[in-house]
Amino acid sequence: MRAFDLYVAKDSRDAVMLLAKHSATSKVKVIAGGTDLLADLKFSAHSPNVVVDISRADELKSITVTDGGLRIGALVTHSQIMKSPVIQQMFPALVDAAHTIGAVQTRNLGTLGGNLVTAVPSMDSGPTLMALEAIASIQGPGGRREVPLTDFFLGPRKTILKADEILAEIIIPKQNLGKPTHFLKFGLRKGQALALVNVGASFWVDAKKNTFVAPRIGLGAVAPKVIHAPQAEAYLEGREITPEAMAEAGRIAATDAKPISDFRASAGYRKNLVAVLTKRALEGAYALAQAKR
Amino acid sequence: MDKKPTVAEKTVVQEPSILHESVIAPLVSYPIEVVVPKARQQTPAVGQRATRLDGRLHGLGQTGYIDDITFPGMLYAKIKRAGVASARIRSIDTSEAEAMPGVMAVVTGKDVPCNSFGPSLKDQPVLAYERVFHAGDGVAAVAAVTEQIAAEALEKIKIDYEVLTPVLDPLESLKLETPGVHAPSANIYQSKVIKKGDIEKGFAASDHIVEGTFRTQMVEHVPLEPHATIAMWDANGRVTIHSTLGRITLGRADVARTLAIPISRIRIVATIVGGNFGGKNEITTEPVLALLSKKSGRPVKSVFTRPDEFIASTTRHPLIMDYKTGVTKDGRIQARKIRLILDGGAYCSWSETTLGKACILSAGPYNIDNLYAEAHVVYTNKTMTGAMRGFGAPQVCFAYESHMDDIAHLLKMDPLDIRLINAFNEGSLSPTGQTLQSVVVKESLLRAAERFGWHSNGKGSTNGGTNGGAKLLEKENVNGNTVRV
Amino acid sequence: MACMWYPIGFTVAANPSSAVVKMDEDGTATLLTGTVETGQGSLTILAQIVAQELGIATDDVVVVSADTDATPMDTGAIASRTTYVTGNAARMAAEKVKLMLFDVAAPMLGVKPHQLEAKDHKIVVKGYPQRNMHIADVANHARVVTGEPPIGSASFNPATVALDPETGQGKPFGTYVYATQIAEVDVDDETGEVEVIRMVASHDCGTPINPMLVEGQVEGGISMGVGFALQEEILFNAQGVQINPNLTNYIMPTSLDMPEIEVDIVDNYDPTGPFGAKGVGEPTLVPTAAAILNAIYNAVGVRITSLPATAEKVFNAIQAKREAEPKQITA
Amino acid sequence: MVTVTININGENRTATVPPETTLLRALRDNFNLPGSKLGCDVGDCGACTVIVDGKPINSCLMLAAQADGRKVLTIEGLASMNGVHPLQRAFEDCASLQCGFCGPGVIMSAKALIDENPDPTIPQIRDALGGNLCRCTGYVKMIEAIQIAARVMRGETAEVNR
Repeated sequence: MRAFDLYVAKDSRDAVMLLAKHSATSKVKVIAGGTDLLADLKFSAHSPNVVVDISRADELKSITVTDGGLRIGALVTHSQIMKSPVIQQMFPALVDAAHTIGAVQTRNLGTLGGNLVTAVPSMDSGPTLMALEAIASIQGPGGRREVPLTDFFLGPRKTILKADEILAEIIIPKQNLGKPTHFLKFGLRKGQALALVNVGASFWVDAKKNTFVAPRIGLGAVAPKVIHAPQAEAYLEGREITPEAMAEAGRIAATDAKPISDFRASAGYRKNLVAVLTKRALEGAYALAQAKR
Repeated sequence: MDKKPTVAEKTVVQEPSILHESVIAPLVSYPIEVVVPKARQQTPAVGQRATRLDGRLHGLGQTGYIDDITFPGMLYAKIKRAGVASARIRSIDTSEAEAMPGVMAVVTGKDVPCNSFGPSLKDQPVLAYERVFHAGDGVAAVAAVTEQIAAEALEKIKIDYEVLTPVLDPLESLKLETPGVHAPSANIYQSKVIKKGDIEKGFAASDHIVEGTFRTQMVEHVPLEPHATIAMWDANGRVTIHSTLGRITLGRADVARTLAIPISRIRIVATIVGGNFGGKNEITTEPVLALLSKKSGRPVKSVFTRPDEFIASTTRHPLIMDYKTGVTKDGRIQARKIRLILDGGAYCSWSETTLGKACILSAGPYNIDNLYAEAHVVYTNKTMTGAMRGFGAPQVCFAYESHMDDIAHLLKMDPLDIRLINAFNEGSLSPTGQTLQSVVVKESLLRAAERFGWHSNGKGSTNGGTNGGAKLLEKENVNGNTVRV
Repeated sequence: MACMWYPIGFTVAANPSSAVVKMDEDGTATLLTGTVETGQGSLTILAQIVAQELGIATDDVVVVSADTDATPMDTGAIASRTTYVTGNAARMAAEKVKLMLFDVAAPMLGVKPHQLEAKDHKIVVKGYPQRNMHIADVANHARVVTGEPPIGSASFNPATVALDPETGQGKPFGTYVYATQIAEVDVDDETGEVEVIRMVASHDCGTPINPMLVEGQVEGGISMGVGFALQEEILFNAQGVQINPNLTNYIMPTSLDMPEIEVDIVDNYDPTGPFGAKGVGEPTLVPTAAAILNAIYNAVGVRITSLPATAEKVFNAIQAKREAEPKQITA
Repeated sequence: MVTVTININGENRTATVPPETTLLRALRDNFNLPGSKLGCDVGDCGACTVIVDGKPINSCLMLAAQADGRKVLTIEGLASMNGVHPLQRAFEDCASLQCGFCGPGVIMSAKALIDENPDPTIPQIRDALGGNLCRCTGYVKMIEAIQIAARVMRGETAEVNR
């Protein structure tokens, strides 16, 4: 690894100040869990001159339910998500998504914020949060701003974060608390797998009519960034919940997906996985909805 | 800086309790309990489930691997890899790297007294010079006071390549018009043939002819411990090399050849090796490190990075395997014809052994009176292939056993039965005409079938697969939730 | 299901091993060997072989290995040869020590040397177990009284006959081992994902010198075989440069990818091996991929002819089969 | 350069290192604790696993500076002068390690698992070892040893020996 200067931020305000100070003159990177950053820097000839360590900003490490919804601090680790009673109860899909990230060691280090900020299209926390219409709360020198996750990602490894901003919190809005959601991932093996495709599906059930209400589908690894499946969502809205409808939504989601072919899988195979995983994720969310009734 | 206490002052100001903790407490616990497990103390010794000699040290983290050894003044070496699969080297300029503070020695191919080695063909350079044959070829090496400086120095080495079109497909390589990898000789660098009986007569006597082509991929050994070496010269002109080599006696001869010094001037010490699987069976960086140590006058260590491990060590041979078998309707094999093409990568390495074993074993553990097997290994500009657990056997077993099930399927026979009908017996003649002893193929088939419950589905035919269909694959997680992967 | 055969040692080429065994005056022994412990447990096996020959326990044997200044020639940890070739050399070297002990003990026990045997830490008159001396007493006597410290060296090279270059006929190897593995798999026919649920492995290694280490070899070989069958592949770009040279993108089995494994050791004895032993290192991986691929065929009726059988390959084959058989009712 | 004080195996230790130094490098090079291994340096193999504040992590993916003020347990701190840890004993008795290079990391992962869950199921053990690659053993005898050690630590059996 190349040499760099390290500054330790005491809290998120300090972090933003350090970023503002150094980003004008240096190439700056933020380190939290380090699982992505350090792995990237080890064999890279390009290196930041300055690294700002935000891992000690303890105010970004809590999971709380407020009037605004469920707030997850950006420094909450994947292990913390898995063990959070609130999340286990409200969103087992988030627990499942966290569980598929890396392995125990990386889940203990890696943070939700880090997973999102890295903006790799195959990120495992993205699809479920997308399906839950999560909002990114961003800390800048002037304070906080909130941006829907849909607008947070710009492309592979690109987000709207400015040089002097950090992701502070993820907010799942109040209206979606407890919304039945299911996450599925397909990788090349079971342990420590990168997603070929991952899917988060979420909807409310109109109990009288047994129809889909506010269906949302998040897809990972099938576009330059985590995306929604708008056509599949539109197809399901208000439709009666049947296995055929879920299968058809899967097929439509496959047309929403714009995957590439690479050495891990072909685009065509990824589209098939989108269809199968979307169908199964909808089934999983429906099973959860029924179990909750 | 004026506040920095001297060692004496430091000792005076420290609290006795801190002194006790930080100075007297051991860094590492060496348990005084030395219970010897029973199986180690019993006679007769053979057949005991004796614990390993190194088992306790492994568990305590006390096994010393090469990277755990340091010597005073030791330098760290890094090797620059070509990064192009086929090229002519027009020039190598190491001056900028040599000028870097902390860089103590730089070597290239021209510094190697005898720049070739290999277990059978001596076609592999210690460091590529004039010609690059695969992207993992080492082109220059640096020894520096830290690994970081060595890595940065590599980037300062300027190499001018005339990039050539690589030969990557073994079937292309087979064709004569393809430019030779190691010109001017042909790309087929070794062949083997086994002939027994008369295959044409055998095919004529068969009720069915079954054909199939099978292919396997290039695989890496992945020892958890990367290749590591430390070399150091002494004033008697002897070099001691600590190495992850799995075969030190022959490795020493190879090092002697490349350095052009007598074998008696070389000592090779291997510690416990952190995984071999065939990948650590020939020298790699040992001569380079010896040269860097000689040039710098210091001990020099190098440890492969994980990418080095993939691109610069040997791999498993990919094979293309054509099978043709004549069989009677009651399942007796009358004749078999086999052609194996081995992708040998850039250098021969252990291809001769792999070719030989693959060819000899390719017919399977079956009595086949009429057999023709041929095998050829060709050069390509890919990572060199070499020894790997099974020397071609896993590849040909995949082919002959897939082929065997295809034959059973065609004949509507139980795969177990067709194997039992054709399998070797005690005293069977192998494809090379060797009388086989202590043969237990049928016993192993029957015991495995019984243990597995091969006939338990009542159909008496196929088992070994259940169709999960559209069900969700589930794994239980720590919280008792279900994760669908 | 897949069965296999596999040879022990090099193909025709001489691949000798030498060994030195010495016994100290307390009846414990040291083995010097040029082979290298690369994880298989070969040094433990060699200690057990020396102990067996000398009638002492494994823990009584110290093994010094892998230093070209101190240890005798060995072809090394390659070709599944250590138990058979180095094991034979070690046994023969220990036998020389034993014969020296017999020479010393014979007059003391009033018998001829060939009437003695070494067992349970004693030199015993064959057929008369009560007539014995402790091996330490004999070893001590040899050193301090007769002045013949017990030490022995020996070399072994498997007997082979060169292959005829035209026909390939000859005797390339000293001996062979045999094995069968059977896989149970679960194939997801919508994604092509293959899960190996169970492997039964029945292996011949001649006499198992240490059954626990044999099991370890088989279990490890199967893990490498699972990777070979389903996951692992070094990939190149069009310029011939590897594109996945790291453990993130080169997919090998984790603990979560491994099936349950049942190991069965077939009773066997090879008269040319040390105490009937042959070897087991490499063969454990040989039939695994074939067994898994045949199980996939049994499960979903598709024959994958190129490794690795990735989920995508299996899925495409299932699709192609369905298209070829349009009347089949799909799941 | 940064000066870090880390509580390693119960002892406060201080070193001054370049900021880019990982915890793994610091343990091996500055604190002379080579038990944690470097197998890939990017968090894929788990050979560098140590326990930081009770949680297993890849020490190659944590800067030494990030460990400042924290409690680190390495394989060297697992045994005491009175004896080896039940996990170490069980791993020895079952021949759970072959080349041994992954061993320190595997045992630290297992230790963290049993601390949190004294009676783990086989799937839970597999999950806990999911970040520790092993090429030799197929993980089978590790899983067996972890079950035995857990039983010993629960006081259900005194003998690790089978």
